[in-house]
Amino acid sequence: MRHDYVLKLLESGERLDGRKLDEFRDIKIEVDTIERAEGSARVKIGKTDIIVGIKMDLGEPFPDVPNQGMLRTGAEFSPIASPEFNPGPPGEDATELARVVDRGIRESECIDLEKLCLKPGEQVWTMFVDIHMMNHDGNLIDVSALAAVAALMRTKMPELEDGKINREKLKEKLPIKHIPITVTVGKISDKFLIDPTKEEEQVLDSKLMVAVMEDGKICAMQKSGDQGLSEEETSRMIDLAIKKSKEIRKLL
Amino acid sequence: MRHDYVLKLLESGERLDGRKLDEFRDIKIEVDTIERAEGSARVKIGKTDIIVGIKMDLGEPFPDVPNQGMLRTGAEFSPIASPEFNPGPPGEDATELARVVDRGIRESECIDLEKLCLKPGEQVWTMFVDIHMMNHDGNLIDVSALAAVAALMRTKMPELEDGKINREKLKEKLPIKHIPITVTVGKISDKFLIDPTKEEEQVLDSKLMVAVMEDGKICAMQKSGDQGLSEEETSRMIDLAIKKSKEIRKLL
Amino acid sequence: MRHDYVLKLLESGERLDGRKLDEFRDIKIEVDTIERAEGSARVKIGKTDIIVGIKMDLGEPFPDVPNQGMLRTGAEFSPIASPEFNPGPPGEDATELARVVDRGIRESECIDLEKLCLKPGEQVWTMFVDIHMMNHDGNLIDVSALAAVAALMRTKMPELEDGKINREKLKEKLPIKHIPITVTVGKISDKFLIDPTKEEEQVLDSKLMVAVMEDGKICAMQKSGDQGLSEEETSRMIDLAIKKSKEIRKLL
Amino acid sequence: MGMKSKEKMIVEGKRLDGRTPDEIREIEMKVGVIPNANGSARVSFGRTTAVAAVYGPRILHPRRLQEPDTAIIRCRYNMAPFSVDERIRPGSSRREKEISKVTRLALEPALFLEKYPETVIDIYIEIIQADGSTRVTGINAASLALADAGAPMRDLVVGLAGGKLDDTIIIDLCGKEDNYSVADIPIAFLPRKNEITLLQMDGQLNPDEVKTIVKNVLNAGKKVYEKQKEALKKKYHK
Amino acid sequence: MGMKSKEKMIVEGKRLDGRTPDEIREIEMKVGVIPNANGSARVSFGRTTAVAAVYGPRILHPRRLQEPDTAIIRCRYNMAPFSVDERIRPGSSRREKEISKVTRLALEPALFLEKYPETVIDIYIEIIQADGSTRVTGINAASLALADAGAPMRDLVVGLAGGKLDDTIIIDLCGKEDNYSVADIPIAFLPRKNEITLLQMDGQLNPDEVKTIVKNVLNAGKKVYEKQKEALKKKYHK
Amino acid sequence: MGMKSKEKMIVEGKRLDGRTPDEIREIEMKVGVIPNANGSARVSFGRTTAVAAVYGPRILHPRRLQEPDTAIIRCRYNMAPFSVDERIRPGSSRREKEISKVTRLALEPALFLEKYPETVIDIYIEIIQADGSTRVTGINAASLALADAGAPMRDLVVGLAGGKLDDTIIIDLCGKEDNYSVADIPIAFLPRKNEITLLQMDGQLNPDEVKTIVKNVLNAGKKVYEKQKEALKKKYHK
Repeated sequence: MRHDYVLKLLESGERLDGRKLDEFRDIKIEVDTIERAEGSARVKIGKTDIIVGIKMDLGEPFPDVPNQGMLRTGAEFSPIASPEFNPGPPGEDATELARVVDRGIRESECIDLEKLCLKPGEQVWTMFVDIHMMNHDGNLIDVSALAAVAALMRTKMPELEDGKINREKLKEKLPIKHIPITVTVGKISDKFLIDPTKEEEQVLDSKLMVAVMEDGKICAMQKSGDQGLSEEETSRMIDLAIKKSKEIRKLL
Repeated sequence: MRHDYVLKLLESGERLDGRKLDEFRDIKIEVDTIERAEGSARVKIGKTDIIVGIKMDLGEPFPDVPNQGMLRTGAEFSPIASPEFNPGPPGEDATELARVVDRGIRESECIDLEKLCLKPGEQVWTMFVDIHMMNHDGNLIDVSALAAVAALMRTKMPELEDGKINREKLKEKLPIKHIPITVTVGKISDKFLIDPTKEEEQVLDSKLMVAVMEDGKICAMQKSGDQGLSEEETSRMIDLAIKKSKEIRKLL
Repeated sequence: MRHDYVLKLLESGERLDGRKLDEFRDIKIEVDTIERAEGSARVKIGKTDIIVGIKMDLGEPFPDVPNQGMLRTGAEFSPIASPEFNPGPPGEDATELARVVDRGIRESECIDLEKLCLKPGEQVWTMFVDIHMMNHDGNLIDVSALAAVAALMRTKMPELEDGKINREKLKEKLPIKHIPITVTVGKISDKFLIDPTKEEEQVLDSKLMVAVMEDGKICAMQKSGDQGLSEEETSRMIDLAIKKSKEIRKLL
Repeated sequence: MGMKSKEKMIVEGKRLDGRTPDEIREIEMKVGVIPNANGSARVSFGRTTAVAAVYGPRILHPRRLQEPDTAIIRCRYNMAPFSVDERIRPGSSRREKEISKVTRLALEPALFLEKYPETVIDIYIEIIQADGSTRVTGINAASLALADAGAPMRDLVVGLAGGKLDDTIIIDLCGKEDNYSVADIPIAFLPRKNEITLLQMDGQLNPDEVKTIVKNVLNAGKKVYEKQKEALKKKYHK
Repeated sequence: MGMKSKEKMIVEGKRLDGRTPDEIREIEMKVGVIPNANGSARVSFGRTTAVAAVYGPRILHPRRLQEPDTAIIRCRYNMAPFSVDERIRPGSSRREKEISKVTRLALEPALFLEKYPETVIDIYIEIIQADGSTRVTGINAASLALADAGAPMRDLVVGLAGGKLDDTIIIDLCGKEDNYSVADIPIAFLPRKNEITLLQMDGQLNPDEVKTIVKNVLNAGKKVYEKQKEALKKKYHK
Repeated sequence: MGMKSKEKMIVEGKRLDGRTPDEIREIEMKVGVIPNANGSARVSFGRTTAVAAVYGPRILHPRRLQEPDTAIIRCRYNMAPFSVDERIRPGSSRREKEISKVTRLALEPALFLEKYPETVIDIYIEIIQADGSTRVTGINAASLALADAGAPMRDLVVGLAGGKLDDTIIIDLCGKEDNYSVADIPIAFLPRKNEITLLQMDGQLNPDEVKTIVKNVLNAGKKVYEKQKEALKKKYHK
């Protein structure tokens, strides 16, 4: 019943919470929420609430890029965040979330990985980006991606003393080159909308996640949902995502 | 019904597909099917269809044999191959298959492992023999063992450049010393048969897998099935396996 | 019915097997039961029967204690020991058992870990204490802890030859400094008892495990059971545990 | 992506393997390759080979997972251990999990799932050999396997990747091109109505480039569609 | 424990962070922090922060796990990967498994579980940031989350650790104090009747010291109890 | 196997431990060693010790795994972590999985499983100490445990290994002999009808040698059979 009502509203261009179709819910960005992490941010968009913490560690580089630091992004659908989530290893959706956020950071060349090399082929910095969900009310990818970028921007690298990490001394910031902003556009019938709630997500036909750079270039995309898109719809969704990414960018 | 019919036929010495009891189905051996592997072979016996791919890598030797290369054989009952197979880690039967094929290769001293030592105690070649099932219609062990040997015979070792593997340059062949051929003999009532189909396997009393070397020596055996064998039956099954192994050997 | 009967008996200060509330069942300690282990003991208290085996190996120390040997305690609720146990990775109870036994050994400073350092920061001895259950009839923690200590007291370290372990030559004993004895006190209504059988454990309100050193100091505690304890009850249970630990200590 | 080549990858309009920018590698497609399956196919684009098998529809157990008004699709994309240079350890990686999901979503819009309530249709894709564009090759194989199984379908599903290499828009990236490309866009679509059911992107492109690549892939995909139909015809006319 | 400090940890009656031996760190408590949960709370003791959520009572599946005369409690204590210096790999460690069990046993005596037969109540505790005393902080958060969920309770459950540092009995150990303490005793109890529901100990103490610490914690815990009641009041009076 | 000894392993007709080629190590067998089990036994051949317990027949859950006309056997062969030189990590290795399977097949022909439809009989074998011939020692223990449990049996199952060391045919290989042997043939059989139910081989032998070893093992196994019967008698006559 509720499902049908939400559907009908959206088809007529309205939303349960009174927003316009292309309007975000309230966005709150808190940084340095986790003092013990090298970087952290908590982002709330509406009732969706996500913390990202960054830990820096030393590691051996991948053999094919011996002079680059490493990025490892993890996401858990923590069971505190939603009655549908269960404890256990990440499922398909949590894996996709982590990989899509990772892709936005990686493909935008957000971090100058070459500056994170300590000894080529032997030792580089590894950044662990961990996405921790506090409450799930839709649009997990946009919120997670925003929290990840906000946390990376605040991350300070611990000092090395005799080759060992001293986390009580954090000094230099991470070498940030670019800032990707991810906006997911949903489609229902002939309408496009952004920032869907969990209820709205259940009635969408399809979604397109678009990660956008400062200069308007796209650096990652991911279609989702169980209906197809026409070429023209795809174009319009990309354009809307780019436009809305500029609004979000101002908040950082 | 079908089950009873297959059973009755076999007890009277006949087979559903018209073969004699000691006759193999059509055998097709294709080599170098996987260009990206260092060695590969695809063997079809009847409708059973198996690919084996060989990958060469560097590793640290086992402490008790510091001057020998390593052999690692894996088998997955891929769910594409049969409606009874499910995704997931290898079960009892897949584990047994991998270990029995491994044993045939290892005990026959098929490969001169000492020639695969690069630096005693520190670095040796590791051969990964992966058995990949395409279609299961019985007699998985014989088909897998044949594909493994055919693939090893064609395997070329990648060159080492500055201690790193260059897989674009494959030159030297693996040092092959012996070729084991595995023949499984099935028993039903007082009849012996070879190369059973999946349907036939379901009605067999027991099976004896025998791996045979060029000179007629036996290098591995494994009894299977839920009925016992007398000493005399065992002898006859060994003799039949040795005899049939000679036919197969000619195909390599 | 049986459950209610056991309960009523205990509430009136009696036990099914005629023991007094503060009386242990028969205790048998057998040492060196596993010739191939570096140390071993089998302890039976009543029908509870547990083997602990000690294996010594080389390892890299933890970075925060670079000059100390390592202790690793594992417990499996082996399915041979009870109809309720199933094969599989250790559950909550087996994990707790291992950790509580480990804590008693560790916190009492039972072993002089600094004497097990071979090269600070690089190589130390690791002791694997494995608790193997043969039959479960209650009081698993006390029996396991006793077997662990008895096994450690008999453990001989293998000789090192060219940096490699030679297990055929066992000479020096482990450097034992202290001997913790663990006694678990159960409570039901206003009664305290020790060494409960499996049947008795099912009707207990709560339990307090106390590990006691030679000088009467306490080195570990763990409350269990689904009822609370008053401050005064806690005191009395601690006192009883200390008193009974002296009896057990004489058996070693 | 991420790796930069010191040399040009496209010289005088020709790619490493001699192809023009809008040229697809040699395609081989065959249906009915796995006798045990309800439907199956093998598809190669150059050295990339995928085999797909469909089992079902069959009753789903345990029952509480059944849907009363539709069939459920389960999809597994798996790389054979020997399909690439460095042997892959068995067991689903995070990459394989993600591709399994997007592949399922790429195929579902083509199927009339409501015809088989309470059942499951299992789609297994094995990448036997990998040289770029593996997920779209897998989708082509799965599309044919579904058709071979007689599943009622709105249309076949065509998979094809586009991208940008040096300054050139190309299609059907091979492994090396994938490594050194500026961007890679794997796409799946139902050709009859040009409905896009899979769209991913890695790399950096301005929006017009993205749109051009999408258009190019939809066009070039028609050839893949013809190959699929041919392969199905061959099955019935031999 | 086990590590020995070369320096005194308590100098002139003051601890590292300036506290007196019987002083608790700054406490923050808030209920209703997770909109999706039936009850939730966030609790901080200094830099240690726990968030707890309660889901349920809800019918337990599969049915053979149901108890005909009582609800079942499931409890998961989990450390966020970024909560400590060295990143924690996801997945339950042995330590987390043990703490999940003792936490469940610490909470059960406070609940009238027989009111919800055949159901399960899930309690999830996340340690967002760790600086000592995490298990008792988690218990405080879980206690508030249960009350926030409207679970019928005999009393709230208060968690607080006591211990010995140098020669001094202290309460509410922070991370560094935990590392260098002579002994650490985490305790949980129902304050109305002073019923102890969690009691663990690491270190070396004579019995009188143990008894003193237990007494001190039960006393000091009253302040934590007041804070819990305040946090619950705030929920209804704002 | 695979390892070559520089020295002779058999000198003047005597093996390392002083045995003659056809001599079995000291055998100890005892039934009823695990009070909780429906049946149990401990068997030692020299320093190799196996303990087996049988639980069941008991109703199998979940129901869809039940067989309407027969009991199901589940068998787990497990090595204790301290049973060998290098500590074994808990969890089934591939070797243990294979041995669990062949052990089950070795025992099944002795049982009248059709007497207990819809049930499961669990056989757990623990190798407490390992010095060669562990799987056959485990089979002897399981055979006694089944008899001790009162399972209706056609016959007991006897396990014994044969092999070739230097140029000599031997039986009951200890650990070191196993490592340096030319070949090793573990066998299980029902002695009354000489029915072979387990037969494996590692190493290199010509067919006549194989047949000789099988014959020798069936003969020498009669002594093991007598020991089993004695152990069972002792249970009832003490």
